[in-house]
Amino acid sequence: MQRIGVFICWCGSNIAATVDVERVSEAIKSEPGVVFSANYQYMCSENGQQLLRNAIKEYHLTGVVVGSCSPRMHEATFRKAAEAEGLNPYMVEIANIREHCSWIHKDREEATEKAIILVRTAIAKVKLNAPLTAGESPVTKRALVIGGGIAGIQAALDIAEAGFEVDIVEKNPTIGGRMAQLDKTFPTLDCAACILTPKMVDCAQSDKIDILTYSEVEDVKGFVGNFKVKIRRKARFVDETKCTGCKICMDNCPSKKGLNEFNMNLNNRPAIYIPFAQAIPNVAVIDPEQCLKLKSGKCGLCQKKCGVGAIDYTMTDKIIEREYGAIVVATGFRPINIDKFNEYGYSENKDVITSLELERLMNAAGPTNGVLLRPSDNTHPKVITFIQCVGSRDLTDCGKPYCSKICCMYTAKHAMLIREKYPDTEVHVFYIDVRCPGKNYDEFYRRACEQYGVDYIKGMVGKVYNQNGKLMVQGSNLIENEQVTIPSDLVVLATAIEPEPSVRKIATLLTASIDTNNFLTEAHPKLKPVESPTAGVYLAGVCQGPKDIPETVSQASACAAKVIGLLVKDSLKTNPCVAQSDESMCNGCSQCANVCAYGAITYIDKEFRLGGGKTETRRVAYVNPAVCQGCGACTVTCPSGAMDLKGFASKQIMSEVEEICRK
Amino acid sequence: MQEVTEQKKEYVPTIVAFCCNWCSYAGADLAGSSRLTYPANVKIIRVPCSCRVNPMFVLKAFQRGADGVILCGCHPGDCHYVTGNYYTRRRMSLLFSFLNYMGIEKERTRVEWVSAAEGAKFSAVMNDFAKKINELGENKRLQDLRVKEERDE
Amino acid sequence: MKICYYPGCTLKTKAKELDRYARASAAALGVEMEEIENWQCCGAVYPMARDEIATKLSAVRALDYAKAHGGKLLTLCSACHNVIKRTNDDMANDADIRARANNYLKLETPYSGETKVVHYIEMLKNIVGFDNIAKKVVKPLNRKVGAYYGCLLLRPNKVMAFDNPENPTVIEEFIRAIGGTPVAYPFRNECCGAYVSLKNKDLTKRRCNMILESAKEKGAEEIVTACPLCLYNLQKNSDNALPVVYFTELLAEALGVKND
Amino acid sequence: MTKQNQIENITRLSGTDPKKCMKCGKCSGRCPAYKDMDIKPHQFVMYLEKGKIEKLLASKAIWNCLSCMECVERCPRGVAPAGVVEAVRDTVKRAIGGNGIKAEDIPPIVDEFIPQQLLVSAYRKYNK
Repeated sequence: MQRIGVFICWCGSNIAATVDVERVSEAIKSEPGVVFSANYQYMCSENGQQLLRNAIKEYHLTGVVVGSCSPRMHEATFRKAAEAEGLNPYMVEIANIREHCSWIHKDREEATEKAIILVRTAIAKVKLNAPLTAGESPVTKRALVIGGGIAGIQAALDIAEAGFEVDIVEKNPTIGGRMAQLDKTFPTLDCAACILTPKMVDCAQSDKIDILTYSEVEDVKGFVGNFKVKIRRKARFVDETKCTGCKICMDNCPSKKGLNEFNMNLNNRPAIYIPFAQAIPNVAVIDPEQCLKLKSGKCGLCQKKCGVGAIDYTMTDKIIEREYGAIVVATGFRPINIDKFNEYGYSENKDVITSLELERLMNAAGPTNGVLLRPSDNTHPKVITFIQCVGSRDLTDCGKPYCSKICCMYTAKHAMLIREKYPDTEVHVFYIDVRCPGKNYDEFYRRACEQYGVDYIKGMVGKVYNQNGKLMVQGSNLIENEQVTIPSDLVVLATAIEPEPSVRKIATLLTASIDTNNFLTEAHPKLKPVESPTAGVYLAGVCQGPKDIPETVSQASACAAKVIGLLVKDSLKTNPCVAQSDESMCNGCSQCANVCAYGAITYIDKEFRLGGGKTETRRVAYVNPAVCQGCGACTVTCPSGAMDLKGFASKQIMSEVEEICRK
Repeated sequence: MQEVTEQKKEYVPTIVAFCCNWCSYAGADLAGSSRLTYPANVKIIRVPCSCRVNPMFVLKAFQRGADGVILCGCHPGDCHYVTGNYYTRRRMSLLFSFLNYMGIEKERTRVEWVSAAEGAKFSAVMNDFAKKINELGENKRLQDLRVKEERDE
Repeated sequence: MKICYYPGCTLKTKAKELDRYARASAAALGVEMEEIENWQCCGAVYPMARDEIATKLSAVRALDYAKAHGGKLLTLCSACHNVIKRTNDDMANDADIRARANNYLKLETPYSGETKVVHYIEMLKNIVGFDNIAKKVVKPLNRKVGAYYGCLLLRPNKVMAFDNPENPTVIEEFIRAIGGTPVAYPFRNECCGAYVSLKNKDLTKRRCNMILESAKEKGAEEIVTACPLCLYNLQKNSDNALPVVYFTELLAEALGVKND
Repeated sequence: MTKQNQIENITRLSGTDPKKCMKCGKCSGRCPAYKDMDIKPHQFVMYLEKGKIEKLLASKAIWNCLSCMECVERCPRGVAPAGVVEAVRDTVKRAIGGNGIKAEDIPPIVDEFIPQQLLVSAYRKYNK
């Protein structure tokens, strides 16, 4: 027999002014199952809670209804109080008679009647409540960071700083990512390498961080706190533990015609190489597509020259398996392919380059040692024209519909650096809008115009063509309402950025959702910007949306804070309001698994006794309570009615409906 | 005096509103704290996600004599559970057209997207919906007469 | 092999050579161009306004004829190709235009874009094959030729799908196949001034001079085109920086059938 | 026809949605007839969006547009400025006395080489 206690809160005058609390208490007394009904000025106060606890003890209550403010406010308070008195916290229900009643109705009679119905509805529900216990799952105190760019580096450093072990998995031979390719950074113009490489070294020196370069995530199993991850360590053909980074192999390699990816293919590198001087780890790698020994068996020079015997041509890919409590995705971006934007003549003219190529041409460690020379003839360009929004905000099938966010600022940076270093250079910028929101950002752009004399032209370029050795840039000057043609020596395209395509596979492995532009989706656009909808997976950097370095670093640190908050726990309390399948009714149809956004539902073969010693094995749904988030999508999809949601069971909601309709 | 009593007895429709915990229930709370009124015959049931609403619940409401049923969820793309509200949209548009076929007018059922920040919208939606239901009057199409008799007794 | 052929008005009068060399070359390449019956003028320009139906009907008639006679319709003049191909796209993909055009025509079976419209150059590339043409060349060109595409073959690319509209290469491939050296120049896909030459000769002249000078600067000795109007403008509304001929003339020359 | 009807009619004929324009000016950056366009391609879209069609109906540009489709090909937002120009030209020439070329003006400019294609296309473009 149910023994329900009902407590009506006055909330000072917030409720009591419009709702006749006395009448509500009185009306409820006669409800079947109610053994105690009272009202009190402030139920959430110490005394109010004591009243509740005393009643539980005295009347041996099996269920409690509090008519008060929104459950979003004090449900947890009253559940805790009940628990302290030995009542299962999930036997407490709230009737929201403040936000949903007293505050919005003026007529006392009407409001009182509604309050009575709302309390009766809560009673109807609580009668069907079952005690629930939050499960516990252990936490593996180690984090995985996928991607070794600035986002991954920052997240790893912060997690390591808190004392947790963290692995960085990077698919390239070195960490550093895109930031390592940049020359200077906006809006302060400090050199990218100067601020990045110390962080890279910190990663290498940390005893908590394990850097797995030239490696890719192959498989992910498990759930928050308990991920099991397979990592492919690609064959490097150089023993990381032996190589000293002396570069003798590079000097001796006869196959020197490989395209230097780090320099955006603007120059060549040998088949055995270290991507750049400050690479971490400072260990060579052999490009198997280019190496003569690996391709034809002839050569082997590097092995002969290596003083420490680090070269091993027989090396193969290895799969390692590790366990993690949390995962940070920081896979970064790449510039889009602009071959289809033929109006800018990128593929026909060597002197039409992308902004990232310009970064390398301006970089002291780049192919021209930092001297700005145009690729076609290695001369100083005297007139440089920048074109913004190449592929951004473009709905055609060549471009991207979104704003890439960083281009306005880096174009201003490039324009300024060029004018600073080569004051005799004329710099033009075609733009649609200059978008520089951010601290000191618009000021930075204005400096380009006002102090550095960069010519900003509002309008888009229609065509770039070669005439008498000049690149003719023909476009609109919308302010002047003129079509202008600027004979230029170098044209720089502010190319749109897109998520690194490998993110697709990672999203699938993690059941992290991805949007139509391949950006990973955050759990909530405002309130959960670094969480993936998959518990235990966090997002940092451009994989989640276009952003610049300061934003990326902030997001990476935010991820780290979330990871630390998770790893610091010995076990995780799981939300007990999760789906559960009645195995005797489940027909194993897989519909529930199809709608589950979290991959919480798997199928197991279960043996059922049929009587007479016979058994039958059937495939039935199993909901992993640690992964289920409790949305209930599966409960409605289930054709046999086997799936139900604890705490929001079909019977409970039906009884609420009935109670509301009872007149 | 007589007249006033008559008016009081005028039919007051019953409206059931299912609100998802993350957006619309919070939107309703905001409507409350902003003191934005809507009729008292709207009663809210809290569900974790609009996709928790089984068509059975809607049918049950009409069987028990509800005159209008409204579902509120997060805006498409903003669902706390990623895709829940898409299921709601699909399921309910199917259910509502079935109900319409059975004579439960389309205006008696509705799905609305109300975010946690849209208290004003919540109130406006409920006012509008209640007005429409008032105009339509009592729904008798799916009502279980046995239930009605029990009640009248 | 036989293929339905739509010549168009100009090829029967001022652009007879375009047609003649095309037929002679096709015969040498083993293709029989079968002129369709009772064709009417395509209208020379594709009417863009959404309510233009009657002006598209002659194209639909030709397309419907070809549908029943092999399913392909060969075009030669760029303008005819543009009008017929775009009208065909409307008939295939625009339910409103399709319904209204069919209401006018009262065909036994309504036409809905089944015919494949093939330009002569597309035929050379995809049906005959440039490598097969190269094998049949008896008199290689041995000169530098600039291809002039103009607008009509290339745009709108979504419908025409002829070649990359910014950096087309198919006529260059053709020139290479017949032993010439193609010269790519930036204005090969820009408008010659088209019909505006009747109203604003000055505009056309500026356009044509720009095109020819650009080709000359890049080293072309000669320009080829597939369009009688482009040829007329480039020849008669310019300062004649370079000679302009139809591409079929060069083909016939290379195949040794120019005087057939 | 009221002005509002005319705006709606031009929008319908053009087959394009002027609100999609993000005002980048790429169309006008490429237009080969730019110097002869008193109203520029991007302005055609803008004036239609704002309902200022008087300027369009009185423009010389409608007779100088080459229908070369460069602007349509390059628009990053799927707007067709040439479609608007054609819709305005059609609106003008369908009105009484709106023809862009008179029959009696033709013979003097015809030379022996002029292809039919030119006469037909000019007539189609300029006259009812």
